Amino acid sequence: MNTIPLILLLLFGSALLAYFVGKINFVLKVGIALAGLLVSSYFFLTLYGLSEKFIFHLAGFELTWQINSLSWFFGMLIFGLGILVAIYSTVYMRGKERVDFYCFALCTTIASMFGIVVSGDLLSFFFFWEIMTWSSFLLVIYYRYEAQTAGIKYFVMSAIGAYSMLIAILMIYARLGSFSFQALSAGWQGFSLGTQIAIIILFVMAFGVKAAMMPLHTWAPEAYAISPSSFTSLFSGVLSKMGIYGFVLLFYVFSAGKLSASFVDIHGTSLPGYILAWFGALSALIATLIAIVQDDAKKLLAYSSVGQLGYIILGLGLGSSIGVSGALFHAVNHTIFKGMLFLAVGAVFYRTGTRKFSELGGLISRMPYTFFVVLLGIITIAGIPPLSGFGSKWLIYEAIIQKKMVFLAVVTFAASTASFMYCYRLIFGIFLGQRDEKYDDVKEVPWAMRGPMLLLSLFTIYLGFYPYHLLNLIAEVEKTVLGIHPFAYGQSVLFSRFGSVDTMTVMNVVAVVFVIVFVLFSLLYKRSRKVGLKDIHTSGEIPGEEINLHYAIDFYQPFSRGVGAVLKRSADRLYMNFASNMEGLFDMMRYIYTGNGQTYVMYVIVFLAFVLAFSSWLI
Amino acid sequence: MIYYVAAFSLILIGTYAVLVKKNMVKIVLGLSLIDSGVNILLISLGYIKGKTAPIFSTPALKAQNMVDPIPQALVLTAIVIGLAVTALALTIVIRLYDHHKTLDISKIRELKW
Amino acid sequence: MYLDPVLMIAVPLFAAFLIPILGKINKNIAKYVPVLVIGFNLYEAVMLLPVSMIKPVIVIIAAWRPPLGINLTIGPLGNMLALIISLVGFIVSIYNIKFVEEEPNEKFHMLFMLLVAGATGMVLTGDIFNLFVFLEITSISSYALTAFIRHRDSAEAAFKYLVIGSISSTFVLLGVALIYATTGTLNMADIAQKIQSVDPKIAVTAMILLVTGFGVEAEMFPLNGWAPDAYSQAPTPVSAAFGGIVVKAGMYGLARLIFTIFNFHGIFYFLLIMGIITLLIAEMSALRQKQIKRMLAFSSIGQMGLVMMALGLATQEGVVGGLFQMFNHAIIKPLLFLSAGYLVFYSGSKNIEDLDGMGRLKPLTSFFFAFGAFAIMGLPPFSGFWSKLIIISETIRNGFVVLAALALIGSVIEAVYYLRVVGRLYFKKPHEGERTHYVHPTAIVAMTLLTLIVLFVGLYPDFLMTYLKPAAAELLNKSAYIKDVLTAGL
Amino acid sequence: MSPMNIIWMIAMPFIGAAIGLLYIGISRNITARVQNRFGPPPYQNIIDIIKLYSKKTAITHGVMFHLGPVLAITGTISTLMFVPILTGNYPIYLFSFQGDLILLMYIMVFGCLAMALGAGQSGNPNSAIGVSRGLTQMFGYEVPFVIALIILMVRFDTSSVLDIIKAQDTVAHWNIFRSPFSFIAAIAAFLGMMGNKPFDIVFAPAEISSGPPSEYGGKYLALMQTNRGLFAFVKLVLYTDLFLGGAGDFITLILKTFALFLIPLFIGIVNPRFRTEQAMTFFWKWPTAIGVVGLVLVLL
Repeated sequence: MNTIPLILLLLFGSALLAYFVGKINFVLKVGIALAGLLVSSYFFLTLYGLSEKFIFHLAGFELTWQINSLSWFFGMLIFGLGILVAIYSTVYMRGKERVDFYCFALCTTIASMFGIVVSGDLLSFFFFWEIMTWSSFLLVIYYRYEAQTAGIKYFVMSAIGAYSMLIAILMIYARLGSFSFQALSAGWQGFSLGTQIAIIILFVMAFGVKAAMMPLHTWAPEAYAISPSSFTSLFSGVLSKMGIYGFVLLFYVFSAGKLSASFVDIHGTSLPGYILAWFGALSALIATLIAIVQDDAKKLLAYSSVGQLGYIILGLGLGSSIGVSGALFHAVNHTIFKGMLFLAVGAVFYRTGTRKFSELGGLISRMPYTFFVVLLGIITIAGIPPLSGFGSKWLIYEAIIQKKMVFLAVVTFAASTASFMYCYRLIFGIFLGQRDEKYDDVKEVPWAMRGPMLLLSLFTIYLGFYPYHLLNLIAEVEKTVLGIHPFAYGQSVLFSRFGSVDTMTVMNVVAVVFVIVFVLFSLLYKRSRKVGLKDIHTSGEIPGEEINLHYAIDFYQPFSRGVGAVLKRSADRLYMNFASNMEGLFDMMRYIYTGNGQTYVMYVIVFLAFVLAFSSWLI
Repeated sequence: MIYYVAAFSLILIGTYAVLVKKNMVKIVLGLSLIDSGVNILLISLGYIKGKTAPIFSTPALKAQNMVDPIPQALVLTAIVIGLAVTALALTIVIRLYDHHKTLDISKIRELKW
Repeated sequence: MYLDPVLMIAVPLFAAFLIPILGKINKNIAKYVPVLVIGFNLYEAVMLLPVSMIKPVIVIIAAWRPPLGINLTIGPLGNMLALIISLVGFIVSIYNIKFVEEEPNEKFHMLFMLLVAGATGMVLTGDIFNLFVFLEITSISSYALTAFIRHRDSAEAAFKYLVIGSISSTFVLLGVALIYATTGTLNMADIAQKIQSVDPKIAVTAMILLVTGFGVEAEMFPLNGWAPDAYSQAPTPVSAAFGGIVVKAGMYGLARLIFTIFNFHGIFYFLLIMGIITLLIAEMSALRQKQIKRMLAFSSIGQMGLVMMALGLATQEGVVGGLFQMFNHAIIKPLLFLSAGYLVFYSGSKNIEDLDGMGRLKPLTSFFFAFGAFAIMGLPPFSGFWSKLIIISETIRNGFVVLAALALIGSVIEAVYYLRVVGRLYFKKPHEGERTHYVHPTAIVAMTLLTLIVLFVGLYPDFLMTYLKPAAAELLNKSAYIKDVLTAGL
Repeated sequence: MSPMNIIWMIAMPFIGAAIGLLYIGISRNITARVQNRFGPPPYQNIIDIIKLYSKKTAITHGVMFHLGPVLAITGTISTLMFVPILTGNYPIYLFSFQGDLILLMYIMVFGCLAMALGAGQSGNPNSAIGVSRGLTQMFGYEVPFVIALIILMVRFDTSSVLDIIKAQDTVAHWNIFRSPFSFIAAIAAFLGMMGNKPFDIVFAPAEISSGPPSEYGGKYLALMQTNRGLFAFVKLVLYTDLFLGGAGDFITLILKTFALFLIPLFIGIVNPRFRTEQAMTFFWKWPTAIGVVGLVLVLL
């Protein structure tokens, strides 16, 4: 049997099984879900380097499922984080109600994402895309009482995106008579300019919603904040990548890199790519600014996710090998660090029951592992060497500057600097500062939750000094699927035409210096005396133990005053107003049905008379 | 010709009643009128002046001398149907009157929008 | 092996009038008669399917060959619809066993069987006057069923339905009269042959009269004033039957008229436009409905708008899509109505806001409702996905991108109001108060059957498509239809 | 790697810290003279630090409190390793072949962030406020700084610092003259980076009792002060490399860096302190505008 349908069958099967058998007890449902995932990921690993195809017919359409290096690349992210999330869930979800439902939706989501990446034609792509939408919607609404608006907003925006994609797909089908990617890339140049523009816009709508690209991001903060943390990490880490995958397909597979044939070039990038890059950069900047002033850790991470996805979109838009590699590298990084951070925030929530910075603080000594994970996570997210975040950001910046897109570069750098602010906010708000008395007994989370997080942090360290294998994979993708000539890289050295950076050296320098300084500093001088967090210098006043001086409310107040103009505007409010106005307008329609039987008869007669009057048009 | 005129005027009167009269009994009456109009129309379609009923009452009678029998069969059916509808309508009107104590259709609009 | 197809009409009719007598003997028998009888119909329809797919089965009654006698023409299309009708009828009658407790329940079963008999007759007959007669049987039993619950609102709804319905059937009769006057025949195939030579003005007038008449049953805007009231006030199984049976039969009449009998191309554009208008207005009206069944009624109208749009495309694929959508709607809408019926039953209120938290109290019924909602929104892998896909695909292929976009906007609105209800079911806190009702197993069987069909067709649409393709071909190829009917019995 | 290079690697942090601290000492003198008083001797800071190192008590608030200064100086030394210090005949390149300007921009932040983390664990709200201000201000000055660097990178079509130095072979080719807009923007950012008077909101002794380090004492404070001196030195060297054509020998290096050092000093002496948001938005006004002019010019 072909491996791809086998994997899909396994995943969907374990979803259903977990749901129905899982009614019996907890271990069974989580066990089934986990086992299904593990087995299917084993099969997935055997697919490495292969390019299989599975063609069949359904409802009169030819469907193709295929695996190539690109699908493998994204599949790797899905399974990697999927399994870790499943392990994490075994503890995180214990004791919660409707775990069977959760397992079902989780497995379905993972299965549908895998379905998306192995789709070799637009129809199955859309098919799985929709399954992904509703199954993730089910997880967004998992916490029933609070989640309704967020869930519906997510679903409606996804539906609008998906339907615009559907129109694009069917426009293509009407012209080519085939859904397959191959036919599309062969036939792309035959489309008129107007068609190309329409198709690109419609697809960008769909992918932009999933990738939470500004201004289509408004569902993301609420949906991320409300869904169970274990899923949120998958949501942000992998599900949003499906939008990125879509962008990759659109710009490099569908159009076969021939966009510049019909559009003008700006700085060596075709116009759609250039516009996309700007969208990405502005998403990065604005989302980052909004992230800074959040009080809810998950909302902060959600906006940060929007921002980081902006970088990826930016890299993809640039279109040069180094940009695309940077984007794909950053996609991997984003999966890792968003996975880590959401899991860590989930761990904090698991123990304390809150995600608000204003209520947390000083947990470092209570949850040291989680703190460590968050620490590595924020270093990665901020792109500070020597962790892996730097490598991908470096590539993206090099790509921008190589193309001399200076303003884009300024915006991107500014966004990156601003991200330091929310990074610090995240770690300070939760782990540093003074601790509230009620959290004195908080314990570290169990190993099943610690394990996935720590594993992810190992990855970011590893990729930080030795990205060679990943770059190989990316180069393979670029060569075989995207038709881009990969840029030069060494074992641990990244080259651009501009300059180079040796990640191994950076890591070594930092590590060696740190070890030397640490050893000298700790050994040469006397042991320090440890005092409590509340034993502080307060200008003569001695606050009691019970007074908490944690500075967490309105942490960046001067900042929010400074950029108030940006924060004041909200795309979300705009959409919601639009939606409620439209709803009011639609509501008028039902007054047609007056309730008077005679009126209805009148309609019938008038209709008849009207059609009779214009009957000559029907002939 | 007179049949056609009669038929159409019945239909129009019926339609007028259905559309304008507020009293539900009158509306039902209007429906019956429309029905009758259509029935007359059907009959007259098959009627050929000077021909006889389509019954082979005498052996000499030829098919050419008869009116078209089919419309009559149709009308028979239609009459039955019309009767059923009228009967049902009246029962519903009675029930409505029981509940609402009025026959004014414009006052019975609890289901709307 | 199938029996004489006439039995598909005769048996329910006969059984319908037998029920009151049986009811005198034993109250309980009456409940099970419909299941058996409609089960027989289902068996017949299934057995006929392979035969009619190859060549239409023409049943000649009393040895009068077409065009003279009355005949049944069971082509792929008629057979498919008969199958849909008997399937829905069967499942709803299973549900009826326990749900209809209100006296006099044997009359309910009688009327229900009349409804099924009438609708089956409509889709099987080859005679236009018979079409009218069966339409009337269907409508009259529908009026009566609407008024079945002794409540002021049911009577009101029934009266409105009755007035509109009988006016429209008068139009149908007028149209039939016009056709007979000009062509001198009532056999549909014969009419189709002879209508060519008729003055197009008269023909078009006849067509408009007939389209208006059938449009009322098919819920075309603005002829659908009865629908929201009747759906919302009728007993739940009847609402389901409206969605699954009556409307389907009406739509069949419409399709038969414009595809087979008449030969005007303008009507297809007209239908296309009416379809999209119907769809949009219905979806907009549904958005803020307060009563769940009324909302479902509007949704039903919207779905029929989509079907009309698909039929209006008048291409092979488009018609397949339309028929597919009819099938889906016939399966999913009863599922929604039946589960909503139980939800209403538990909460004791028809209002959506009183359904808060039912997902927690009644997980199974709520699950069925949510499942139906997801299916009718056209999400994969449920069956609604394929029909919507095919319809939209054909719309775009024929260059009506704007129409496709509008239809999809309708779908988005649909998603909003369905999710709101599902949201209430699952997110809100349940109201205080004790509820001691339980779902009866028969209802669960009925709903599970529907669910399984939805899932099966969604995962393997080809199964249905193989039967829908000849059905669509039958509509589009009128000369074959004429030939088949007129040469039957030779 | 030559032994000479290794020696420089070990020695350079100490030399750098000494020079930096000396500059800060001199700056105290100059400020004092302007205010018509006599300051402490220039080497006072070094003496202070030695005293602090030898203090017996050291109070810590936890792991991060302990690691903060260590990581901060790690970051600073790492930065130093990637900055070419001397070019000329006896060059001190350290690791600057293996990293470029973008690496420098990011690795410079490492130390700041580490210090912020350490300050965060002190539990003192003043520290947190200081950090909050510092990061806000950083977001402000990074904009002109980035613009300046982009101008240079695009202009010379390289992101390697060595290549940029190489391009400034004669005095006339110094970027201060060739790219004045870039220089102005960069200098504005430099004001913020050095944290001198109008921009000393982070430490603001009178408001938040010197902010982030307010809980630090003893060896921790000593390490932090060392870090401060070294970091000042690193930044000065980097600016020298970028705008003043680098330095061939130590004398030139000291002259150039000291000249650069004086700019924020003199501006600071005569100015009061900004509010935080003023400090942030200040950088987005004139410095950015001038930088944008430079960007447009470099594109043309």
